Amino acid sequence: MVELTQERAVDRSQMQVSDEVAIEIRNMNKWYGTFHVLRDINLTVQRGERIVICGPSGSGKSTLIRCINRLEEHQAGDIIVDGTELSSDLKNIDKIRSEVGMCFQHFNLFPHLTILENCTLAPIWVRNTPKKEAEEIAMHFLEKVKIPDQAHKYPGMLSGGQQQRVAIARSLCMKPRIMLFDEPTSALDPEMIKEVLDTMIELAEEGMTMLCVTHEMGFAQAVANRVIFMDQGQIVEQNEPTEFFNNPQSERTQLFLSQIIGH
Amino acid sequence: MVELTQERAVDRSQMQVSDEVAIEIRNMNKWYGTFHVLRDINLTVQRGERIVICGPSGSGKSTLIRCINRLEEHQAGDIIVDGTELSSDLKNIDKIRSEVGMCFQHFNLFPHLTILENCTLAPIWVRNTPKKEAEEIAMHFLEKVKIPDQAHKYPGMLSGGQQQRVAIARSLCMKPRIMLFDEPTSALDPEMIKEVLDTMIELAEEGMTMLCVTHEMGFAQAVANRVIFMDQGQIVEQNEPTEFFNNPQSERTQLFLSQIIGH
Amino acid sequence: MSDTPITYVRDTMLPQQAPPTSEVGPVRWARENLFSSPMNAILTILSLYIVYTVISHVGPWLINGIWDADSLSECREIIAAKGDGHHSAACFGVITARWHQLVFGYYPSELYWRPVLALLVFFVGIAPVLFPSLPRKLFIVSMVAPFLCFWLLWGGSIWLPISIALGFGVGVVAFKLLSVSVSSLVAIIGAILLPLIYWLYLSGPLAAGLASIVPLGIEFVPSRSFGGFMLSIVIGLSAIVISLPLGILLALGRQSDLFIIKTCAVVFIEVIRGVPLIVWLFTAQLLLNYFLPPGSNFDLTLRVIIMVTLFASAYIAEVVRGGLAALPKGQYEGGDSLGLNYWQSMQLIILPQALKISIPGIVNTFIGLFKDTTLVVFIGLFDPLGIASAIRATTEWNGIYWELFLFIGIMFFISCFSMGRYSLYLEKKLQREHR
Amino acid sequence: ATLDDVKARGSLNCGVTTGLVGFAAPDAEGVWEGFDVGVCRAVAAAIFGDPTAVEFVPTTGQTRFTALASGEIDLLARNTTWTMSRDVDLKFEFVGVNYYDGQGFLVPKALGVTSAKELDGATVCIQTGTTTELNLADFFRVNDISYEPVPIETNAEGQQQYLAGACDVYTTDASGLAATRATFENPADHVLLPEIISKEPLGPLVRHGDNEWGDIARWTLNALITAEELGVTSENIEELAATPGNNPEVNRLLGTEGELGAQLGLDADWAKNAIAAGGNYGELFDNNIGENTSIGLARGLNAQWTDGGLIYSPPFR
Amino acid sequence: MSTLTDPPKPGFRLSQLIYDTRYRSITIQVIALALIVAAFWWLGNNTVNNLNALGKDFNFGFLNSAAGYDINQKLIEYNNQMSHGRAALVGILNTLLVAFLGCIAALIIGVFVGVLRLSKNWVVSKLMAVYVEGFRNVPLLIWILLIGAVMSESMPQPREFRGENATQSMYFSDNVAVTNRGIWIPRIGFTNSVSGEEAVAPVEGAAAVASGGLDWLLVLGTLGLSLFAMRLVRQRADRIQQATGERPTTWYQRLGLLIIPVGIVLFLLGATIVSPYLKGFNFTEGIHLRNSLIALWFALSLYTGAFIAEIVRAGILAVSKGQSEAAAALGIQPSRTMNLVILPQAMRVIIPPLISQFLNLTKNSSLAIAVGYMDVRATLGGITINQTGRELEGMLLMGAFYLALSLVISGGMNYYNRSTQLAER
Ligand SMILES: Nc1ncnc2c1ncn2[C@@H]1O[C@H](COP(=O)(O)OP(=O)(O)OP(=O)(O)O)[C@@H](O)[C@H]1O
Ligand SMILES: Nc1ncnc2c1ncn2[C@@H]1O[C@H](COP(=O)(O)OP(=O)(O)OP(=O)(O)O)[C@@H](O)[C@H]1O
Ligand SMILES: [Mg+2]
Ligand SMILES: [Mg+2]
Repeated sequence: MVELTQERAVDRSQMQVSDEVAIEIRNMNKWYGTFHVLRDINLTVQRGERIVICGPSGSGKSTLIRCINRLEEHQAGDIIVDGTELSSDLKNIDKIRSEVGMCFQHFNLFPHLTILENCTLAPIWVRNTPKKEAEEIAMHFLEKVKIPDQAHKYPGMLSGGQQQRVAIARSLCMKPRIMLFDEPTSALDPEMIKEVLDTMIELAEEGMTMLCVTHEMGFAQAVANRVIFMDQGQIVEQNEPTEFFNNPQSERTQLFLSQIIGH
Repeated sequence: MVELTQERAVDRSQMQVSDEVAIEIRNMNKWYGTFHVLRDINLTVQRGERIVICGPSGSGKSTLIRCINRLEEHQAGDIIVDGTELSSDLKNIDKIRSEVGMCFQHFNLFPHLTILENCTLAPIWVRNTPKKEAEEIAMHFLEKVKIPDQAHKYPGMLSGGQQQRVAIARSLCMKPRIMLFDEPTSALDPEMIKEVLDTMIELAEEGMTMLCVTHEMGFAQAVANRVIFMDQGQIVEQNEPTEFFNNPQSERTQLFLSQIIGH
Repeated sequence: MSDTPITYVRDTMLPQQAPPTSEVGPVRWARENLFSSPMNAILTILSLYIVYTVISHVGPWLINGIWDADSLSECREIIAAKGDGHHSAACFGVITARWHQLVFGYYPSELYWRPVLALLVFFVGIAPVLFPSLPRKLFIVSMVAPFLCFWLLWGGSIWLPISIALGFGVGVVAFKLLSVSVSSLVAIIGAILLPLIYWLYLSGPLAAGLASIVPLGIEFVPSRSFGGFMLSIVIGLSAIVISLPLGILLALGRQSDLFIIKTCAVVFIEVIRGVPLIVWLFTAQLLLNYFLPPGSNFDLTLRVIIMVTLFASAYIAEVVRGGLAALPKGQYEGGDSLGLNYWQSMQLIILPQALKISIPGIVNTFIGLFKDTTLVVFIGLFDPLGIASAIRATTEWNGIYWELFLFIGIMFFISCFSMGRYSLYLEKKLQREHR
Repeated sequence: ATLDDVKARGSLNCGVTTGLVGFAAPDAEGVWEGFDVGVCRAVAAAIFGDPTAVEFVPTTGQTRFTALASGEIDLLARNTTWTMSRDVDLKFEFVGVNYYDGQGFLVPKALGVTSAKELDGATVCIQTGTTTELNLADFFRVNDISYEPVPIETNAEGQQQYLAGACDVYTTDASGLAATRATFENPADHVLLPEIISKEPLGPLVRHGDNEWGDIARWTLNALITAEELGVTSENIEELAATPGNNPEVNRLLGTEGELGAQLGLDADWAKNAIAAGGNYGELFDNNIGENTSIGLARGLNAQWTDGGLIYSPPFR
Repeated sequence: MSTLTDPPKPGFRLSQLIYDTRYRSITIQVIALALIVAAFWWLGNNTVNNLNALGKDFNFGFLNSAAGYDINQKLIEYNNQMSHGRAALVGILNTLLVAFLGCIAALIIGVFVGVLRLSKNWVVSKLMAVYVEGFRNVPLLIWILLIGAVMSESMPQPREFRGENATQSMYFSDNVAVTNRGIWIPRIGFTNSVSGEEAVAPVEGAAAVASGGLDWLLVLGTLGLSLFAMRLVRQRADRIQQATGERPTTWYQRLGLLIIPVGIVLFLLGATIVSPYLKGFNFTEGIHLRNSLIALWFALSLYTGAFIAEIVRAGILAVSKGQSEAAAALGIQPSRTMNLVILPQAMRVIIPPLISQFLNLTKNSSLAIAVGYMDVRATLGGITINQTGRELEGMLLMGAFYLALSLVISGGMNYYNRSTQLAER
């Protein structure tokens, strides 16, 4: 863990955090049926901040992330993304979704489209970008994730790590101002994890606002401004990474960290 | 290319190697369609010898092993196992298969039979052993691989390492004089690899003739009399383990070993 | 805000809370499920309207149904006496009066216990196949069941089914002896030929001889007396049971490396599946006698069973082929490396697994077949529809229509639906086990 | 030979319809009854002395000939028209006529049609696989009027279609029409048109080539007819047989005189059994389709020749 | 290293026919072949003997003799003086017609129901489930009979349209008559016919189109050109979208292209709508869709539609939820998600079982007999066999027809299937 930090240390001074608020969540509550998954969540994310969320399985991390771009509906409280409040208003949802990119654990690439088509689909149909331009943008981001030569292959022909990088490029093609990651590396083999984390670190260096659910503590130490620990649908502790890992306050956090590091 | 020595390792005194020839392969060639997989293989295995075969993927290791018990047919040259020549004669094939046990990478246990039934199947139906006797033999070998208490479970309930040990026991129940292993540990988690290797080492100590495709170099060093390196369907180098690892002669071997050990 | 400390520690954990009222209860349910969008609301109202129309038309007719009338005219009188409209009541009297025919056809009523018992025997016989947890000894029942059912249904001398069963014994013994003494190939040929010779030349005289020495038997019932659902079930079940081994052989043939055998299997399967069942039934009715030696002449029901069996075996073959294909190649190699020969590895390793995977498909084939047995009405057999026509041809019930179809339809629905659920359950279970 | 097969089997396989009221239909117990059934029973009785020694094989219009040709049935008694091509080309042998029929038309009274010639453009229900299709085509072609055929499979189906008004006219043999009309809720609302557009001599038939068997069927039918002519009924037959009277033909018929039974290869009392089974021709007619039944057919053409009808049997001598 | 690169030819040793794996397979095949040949010889021999015994021969001459019976629905010219072969052809075309119509309707029903069954709307999805289970679990024959009966029992008879105080009236201002003998709809007649005489509507027969149908050829030709032009417009829209990202609105152009040229041609030809009217017993003029066709068509497509609905549902469910979530996360609207993401993937799962359903429908159309629809089973396999006594020849021809049809459909669909599958990998 320590080793990772040193290896991939990032010059944090280059990543500015502005005063502008990117995401604001106030007293948000969510139920699945009668099960209370998210309880009274309060969270403010500044533009340019990089937040890592961790916590035991079932603690509601994914649900929180998914509420932010309205893949799930919340039932109480407010979520304001880039100044737009998330409500059932369809227009707001569309607006927010095109501001917020998301990467899933299982990539969810469209298997019937080539890599390039995967990347240009949304720009063409949502943003009405001319196809040519969309392809240029796509190639740009595919270069960024270092797989421009795979552009005309189908997802099934790529390794997991490559697929996840395509998924990141696909989100980036929509030029989102915020990126959400839900355990982007947990379905990957160790060698591939590195590829993907490198891409994410690069993104972080460019000042992208990021919320990332992950258990890669090396990554958290390397790039996060803040680490949030969730348990039972609540935010139990948040702190800047060094503090968080070296000096956890809550008992639960300590327990959790001891397990993670032991492993 | 290096001239090959038929010398046997002498430093492992408790494992005797007799002068009797167990397997003899002469100028063997094999094609898949028009693709020449095995080219001019010459190999003599003494009874009691323990041979490890390694080489890059696709170099024909599995194919060689599988030719020895006629899971694949060879098209030129001779394979003589225990004095019986492998030809298309069914009687010879049956005879050889009951002399030669085989363990696969994916165990290939029969999921609809219990562990005990897996082990007694072949003795009962091929050797016409009475069921009771077959079960006694099976229990004996299951004890040897240290899972007698799992005898009445189904393969699906066992861990990978346990399954591989059952597969070994199943082969042993036919009292083979030669055992072939095709990457027996490569589908296993690290902890389980050890269990299986231990079992194999034990077998080796009892003087079983063994041919084993594996990349576990520790195992090779510990028990092999000879290590054979294959590339592009040919035997490129063979030597006793210490020499092989410390002082590889061929360039290809050196390249290969550097990758393996780096990993 | 970047100056404010980002450190935050929760000291008290919040308890679970009940969701807001708008999130539970019927209101939410209706909002989410019925009126979540204008489009949805329209659909809901439209659907409710359809349901209302159907119920308002059919409901009274059903509810006012007359159950105790011996003829259509009597029924009409009762309806007229009630003073309701003309067509607003069903005459279910036909079902109370003739249900036994719809179920058993013209089987002698004092012998109804025999088909019922045969069905029970069948279920007991099939139980060990469907529920592997049962003791394996029950397989003996499975082997005896077909012959017992045959005897119970048709009756006659008990020696006939016994002497036919002996043929299988001959086959097994021949196989055992020959495979030990000669080769397995010869053994298989022997195991096929010897029973055939036995059945053709020996079993008949043997049965007759035994019957004349020890005349044991029950009353013979000709297949022409079979009818109604019993006929459908007899045709469907015997076709499925007999077609299973045939289908397995065809599937193995289709997977075979041997060109001629593979070609034959493929041609057979494709020809059978390419032509409608009704054409095959007419073939059984019109042509089968042409293909058999002059003078040989057997029962139409039997001919239909043969034809339907061949038809089913092509479909079963495809189902079993799917099961075989689902097995990893390693299973075949595992068998080979232990020195098992082809038939041994098939019997001990491949087929037990492939058949288990195929059971839902087999059940589905059976459902299709069971429904298709209604087609035998076109060649003059009394399946439920045939019985319905016969009932309508009698003076009492001439002119009745809907009630019979409704009854037959519901009976089919109940049996097919429950079998369908069963196969669905099996599929789910298999999926769970194969994870 | 067929007779030997039948005797060995112990029962007669007789092809009948799948159900036509009055002619052949199984009752609630599955016992077949009807006019055609009577012929089958008479033949069985003639052979075995037992009118129940019959297996009734229901056949459709489409399957009947194959069933007979293939030997599945020994005798087809299923209101089948005797035509030349059936006799010669299909290779069957009609053993006589048990009902003289003709193709007629049934129309609702409300249509106001009085003649078949007025049926231009009408929709006509016909049973497929019968001579009626061909007759119908000929009739309309000759009269140069058009029609729309609606083919149907069974009589029950045709009745339902006709009553629902899916066709204006139902055409089949007049006897069948009468039988069908009789079961309507309001028979009076429907009329049979006066035209009979074809000759339909209906009779039992057997395969070509086995003349002995054909003789048995033929003379059994003739025995029934002669019995009526001679006044032998199921009631007085026992008496007549026990005490031979002075009418030699009756005596020959009942086997008390002569060797007629032996010539056929049957018992001497074969005809007695046949007549006793369901009565003579007239009795069969009256009990199954006659005016006192719900079918209510008049004898008409089917009266004895002595009464001005066509029913005529060659003499027993 | 060896330079041997060609596999050597195996040598034959005849002594090992049973034990040698290579020759053993030949032995087995030879035995199998011998058995099969013997079986066929036996069957053929029996057939010859039986035919001899019956005094029948085996020839197809009967196809040329006059049929003598009438067929109500015919797509080509036919009357009772024509040959049995012609009657068989009429039947074949009728089979193809109902199979074709049935496949289309079943597909539409299936897709609708399959999608609706996944609807969040409880009532709708339950209603669809009732439909699907009801049709799947009751024999098709019963449905055909029931639907046929419903149509003949519940719809008005033509005579109810007659007279001063008729109880029924036609729909759409006396243009469409719905009766229990079928539905009459107007046809288009031409007063300025190019060929001089007035043409007949196309549904009654391709023959009619060929004989008096120069006008129709003209109309259809124009329609074809319009469709082509519409495609050009669409392609242009595609190009513009690719270039600028904005898609121009073209529906009014395309609508215009579709309607105006055909309209002009129709006007020039003096097209008039000829409505059906009651004459004598039945309606005349117009196009008559017979009840037998409608009932069979409905029953087949409702029955098969229930199966297709399940296939469609399974296909859509097989596309993981992650796919629609990913599309949503990219901001793609739900309506587009179906087209762009879900359906293309579901298609691969759907098409193979869909083919076999189409095959089933085609084969099931042989139940036409139950409603009196004159398909090939009813003409060649029914009346013809019955009138001529040529069971063997007739059944053989009919079997060959169905077999060929099945092979063609499944062959074509498999080809299509393979080509779509290839594009993906
Ligand atoms: N669609 C759903 N319906 C009902 N309960 C759900 C649903 N999705 C998730 N849950 C429950 O909500 C809780 C939180 O789920 P969530 O997926 O957010 O956890 P997580 O922290 O992401 O866990 P993991 O690390 O395993 O991904 C879990 O208890 C889960 O069982
Ligand atoms: N059934 C087959 N048909 C055609 N080619 C095959 C077949 N099986 C293997 N091959 C080819 O033969 C070559 C040797 O395969 P083999 O499995 O023996 O390699 P290997 O040394 O065992 O590799 P690995 O370490 O990946 O198991 C490979 O190039 C492979 O692609
Ligand atoms: Mg999660
Ligand atoms: Mg290998």
